[in-house]
Amino acid sequence: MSFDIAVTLQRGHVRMTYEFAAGPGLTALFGPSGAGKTSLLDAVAGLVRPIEGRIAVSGATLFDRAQRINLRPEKRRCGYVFQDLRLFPHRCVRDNLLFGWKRVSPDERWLGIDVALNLLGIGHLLDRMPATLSGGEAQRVAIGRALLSAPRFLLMDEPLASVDADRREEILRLIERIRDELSLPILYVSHDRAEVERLAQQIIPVEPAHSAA
Amino acid sequence: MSFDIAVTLQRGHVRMTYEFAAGPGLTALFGPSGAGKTSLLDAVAGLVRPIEGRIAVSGATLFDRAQRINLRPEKRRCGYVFQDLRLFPHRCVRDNLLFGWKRVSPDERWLGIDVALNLLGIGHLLDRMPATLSGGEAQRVAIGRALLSAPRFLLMDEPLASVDADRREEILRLIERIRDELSLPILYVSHDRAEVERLAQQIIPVEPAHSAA
Amino acid sequence: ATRSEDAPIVLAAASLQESMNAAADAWEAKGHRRPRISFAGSSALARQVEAGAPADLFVSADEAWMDELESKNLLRSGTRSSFLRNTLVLIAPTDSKTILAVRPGMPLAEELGSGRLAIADPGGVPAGIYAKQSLTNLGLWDSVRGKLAPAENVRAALALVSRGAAPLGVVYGTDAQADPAVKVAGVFPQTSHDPISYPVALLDSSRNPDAEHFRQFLISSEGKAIFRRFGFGTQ
Amino acid sequence: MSGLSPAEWEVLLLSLKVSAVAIAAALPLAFGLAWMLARWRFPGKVVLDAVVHLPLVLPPVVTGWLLLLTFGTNAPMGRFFAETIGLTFLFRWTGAALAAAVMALPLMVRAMRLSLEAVDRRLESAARTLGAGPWRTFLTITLPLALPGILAALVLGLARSVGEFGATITFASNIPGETQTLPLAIYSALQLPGSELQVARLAALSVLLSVGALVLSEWLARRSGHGKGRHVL
Amino acid sequence: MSGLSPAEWEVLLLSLKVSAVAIAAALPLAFGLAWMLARWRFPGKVVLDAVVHLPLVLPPVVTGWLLLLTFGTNAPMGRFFAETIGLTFLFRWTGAALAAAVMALPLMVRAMRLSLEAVDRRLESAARTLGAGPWRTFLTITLPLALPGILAALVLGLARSVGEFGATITFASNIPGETQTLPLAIYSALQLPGSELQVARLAALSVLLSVGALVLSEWLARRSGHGKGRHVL
Ligand SMILES: Nc1ncnc2c1ncn2[C@@H]1O[C@H](COP(=O)(O)OP(=O)(O)OP(=O)(O)O)[C@@H](O)[C@H]1O
Ligand SMILES: Nc1ncnc2c1ncn2[C@@H]1O[C@H](COP(=O)(O)OP(=O)(O)OP(=O)(O)O)[C@@H](O)[C@H]1O
Ligand SMILES: [Mg+2]
Ligand SMILES: [Mg+2]
Repeated sequence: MSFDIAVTLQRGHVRMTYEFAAGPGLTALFGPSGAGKTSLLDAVAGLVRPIEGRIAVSGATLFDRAQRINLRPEKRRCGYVFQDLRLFPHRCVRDNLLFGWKRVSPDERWLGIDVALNLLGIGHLLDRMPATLSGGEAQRVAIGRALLSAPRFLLMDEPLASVDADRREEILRLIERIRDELSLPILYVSHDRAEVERLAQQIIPVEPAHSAA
Repeated sequence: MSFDIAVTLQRGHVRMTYEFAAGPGLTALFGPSGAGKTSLLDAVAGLVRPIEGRIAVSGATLFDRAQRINLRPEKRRCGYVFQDLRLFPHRCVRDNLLFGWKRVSPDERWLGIDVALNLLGIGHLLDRMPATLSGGEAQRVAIGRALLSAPRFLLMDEPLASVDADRREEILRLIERIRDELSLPILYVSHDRAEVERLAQQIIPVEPAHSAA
Repeated sequence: ATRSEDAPIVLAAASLQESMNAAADAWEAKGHRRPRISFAGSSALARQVEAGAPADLFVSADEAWMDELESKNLLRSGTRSSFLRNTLVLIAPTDSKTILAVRPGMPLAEELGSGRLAIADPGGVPAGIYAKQSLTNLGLWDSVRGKLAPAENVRAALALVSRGAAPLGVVYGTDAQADPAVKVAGVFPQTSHDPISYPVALLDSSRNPDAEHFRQFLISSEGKAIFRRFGFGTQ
Repeated sequence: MSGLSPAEWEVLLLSLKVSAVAIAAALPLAFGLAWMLARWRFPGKVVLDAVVHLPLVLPPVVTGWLLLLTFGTNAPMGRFFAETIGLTFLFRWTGAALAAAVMALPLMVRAMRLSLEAVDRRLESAARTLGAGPWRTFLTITLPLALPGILAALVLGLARSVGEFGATITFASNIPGETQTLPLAIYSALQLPGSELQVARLAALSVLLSVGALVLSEWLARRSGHGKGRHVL
Repeated sequence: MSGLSPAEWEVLLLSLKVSAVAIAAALPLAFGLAWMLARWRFPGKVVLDAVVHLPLVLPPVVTGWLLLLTFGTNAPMGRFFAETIGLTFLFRWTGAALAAAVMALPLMVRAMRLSLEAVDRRLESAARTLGAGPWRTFLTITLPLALPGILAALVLGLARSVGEFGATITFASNIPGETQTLPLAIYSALQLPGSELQVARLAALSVLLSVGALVLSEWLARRSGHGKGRHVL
């Protein structure tokens, strides 16, 4: 199983439960706004601590409350494209892209910098500061940063929301190649039905959360 | 003419020129990422000062360098849904929604609060702080805030980027009603071809910017 | 009671705090308004007078600042007089065994050992200037100049000795008398330094009739007797 | 520690009055300066910055002396205030307040400047498009977002003014009931041998006063608590 | 103003040394305290906060006395330092540096705390997912983002330590060449009538020293300039 998840999360007064086991390939999370998709990705990345349950990716347990396992985020090796991007504002685009890249050994890397710059069309932005980027430019840098950190699985939260059609097509093809050639497990959130249907091996519906008593 | 625009903008080393006159209804700006769509909306809202040219909306001149006219943003009465949302982080959702609403006289308002809450599905969020909202929730609050300020024209920068399909349909219908029943001029940015084709009376292509010498 | 706003304002050197308060109490006991007294360093008080502060009487710890004010015509002529005298003593903590006859060649540096001699700052504070003068005249200055602990004022020097931070110190006789934690280990000869005198004068800007009366009380034999209780000499 | 003597009460209340007036007067001035330093660009900005820091750099006694030269009865500024609004400083509690305000100013300016520089200007422009003029935007967006710095300025300024000694005794003198604030009373007590208990009591009062201000500011900060929420990790 | 006399040079260099050592020593401690106050929750946090503010609230002379009682030759802390690392403070320049550091501490803690509290924690979590451990994240994300506060702390701390007088003269005494920093030299000069010129020269030196620090910090701030960019309005 690429993702083996059975957890309960608490956010504010809302409690959310997820339970699914996904096979290889790309797994799409599909559900209305506020259902808890981002919360789940945060939990898989190790940024939110579930109150209950177990998370395993490609057979490795990342979290298991019963066994008191809770891998630190930096040990999970996920490539997380945040819904709110989170580019480092004090570092230029180049430094943002290389932040994760510098922290893995060369033989683990599976994406070349030049290939990434080319496919994402951000080669001309390297010296710019994030605050000066347009919405789509920033989003592509965020994708590049996550991919270049040579992750073992991907968490993508609406990564193409403000990317234009031509570029979107190229990036979709890149994601398909990552999925097929590297067989990296991918957890993918999108509101675009067509996108999801094209990419996903499995679609996991996320039900709206209910207020805990 | 609802939008009568002929301006040149400078951003960093990039210079962008726009020239079009749009009839009534919704005008979509369509172009690749980084072409300058957001920059144009900023200029129409009065947040970026063009280095040259003229901007008029519904016959009223907002900016004219030759005539030294440059209306302050607060006098332009635009309803701007920002690409980066810009909710006020220190105020709850209710205060965000009412920020503009409180500043117009009651007879100018054209959208009831209850209607807005209902259509946008944000009635249950009123007491929450923006930092606790999900991506789509925040986006809907940003739309509500702009609409409730009773603007005379709308600037919408990918307002539906992270809104789910059902809600999107409802909001699209609301925009159509605003466009048709109130005949408010709307300048609309989206990367979704289908959305644009459904909404727009006119599509203005925005060409990628070129570096100024 | 009378409104204290109308009471004269007396500027007095900080080292006079106990004695001047006692004098003011005595004055009040005689049915007068108690003057309001500001205790601070003589230099600060004199500068306040120069800036036009609405004070009535100035009692300085040295003649230099009084001279300065007189040269600027800020004193009421004929009201200046030096009415108090003090002595300079060597002190040690009460439990110390040191007793020294203060004379040329006395083994001051040896007594200090690795400790320091607490004095008021010889760079400007009157008690420190007198101490330097004495030690120089006694030929001891060079042997102790590297072993000094100059303090902000004479009372701070006193405290350094009474808390054991310094084994010896040079202060006024009145200071030594005030602190039971120190004892007088030696007295500097009057001839080794300029006379230590405290001048008083009415300020030219004074409009308060009580001020002149209080000044006369201070220099009267009744007033001087109060100061003698605190160890001052009078003249 | 037993109850306070009347003399101690007098000193405490005077200190409170002096500090409160000093900070109330310094706050708008400090904010104005912080605003200029954070938001404006003008020639001589470094000079202004340096002047604001002066009371911090100079020994307090020198600051007191400079105040004496500036606000003395015969000095131009002193005469100006006396003649226009009948306000004199020398030997008056107003002088102690002026000294405390001047000494607290640099701390207050820095804290507020730090917060003002961190305010996201994009939020201000959003408020403008929603019909708020510059002034309204300032009141509803900038000011509340800079609140942490303003509260820090209040606490620092109050603490500094409660502890102010050197400039006060030099400028306003040490007159009981008029300019003898807590630090000056402590100084007077320190002049007397064997006054440790008295000094300790007065010092404890200073500390209590400032802890009060501290707790108040933490409470205000929490109450307005920007609801950062959604903290991850 | 003509060149400096050898005595003035000595005072200036000593002041520089004392301030530099004081701030270098205080910086990590102040940062640690700022971190605890900004990031941790623990019982007695208000107490720690109050203790940090103490040197600001108490008159400097009292702080000097407390230092004397704590770090004096016979005091436990004083003996501890003397016996373990051979470091003594009383009447030594190290004592002047200790006094300056203690007096500067509250200002430094506040400035750094203000900036630390403003750091967006979501950026730290992003760094974690990219493989940076807590320490690396701190160095590459938190620290640079808190830089404005750290620079402000440096400037405030340096200015405050250059101006420190009361605690220093009480604790370390006024020994030329050993503990006589600029403010102490100024104090000595101020005691004598007609010393205005000498005072002015020394005060000007203090100001120059601090302006230097100020300009340096502004330059550092600009160089690291977070590239806020895209300012609208
Ligand atoms: N600190 C909080 N306090 C209260 N509720 C919270 C908090 N944080 C998140 N929530 C709620 O948790 C729910 C799940 O949020 P999440 O961001 O996971 O949604 P999502 O599925 O990603 O939505 P979207 O598609 O809009 O991004 C939402 O209803 C959100 O309002
Ligand atoms: N401060 C700046 N310095 C340099 N270039 C800038 C700056 N601000 C904006 N730009 C550039 O201006 C161009 C136009 O940006 P704009 O945000 O208007 O694009 P956009 O059409 O909205 O793109 P998107 O669809 O990605 O949001 C982009 O190439 C952007 O990189
Ligand atoms: Mg989400
Ligand atoms: Mg854009």
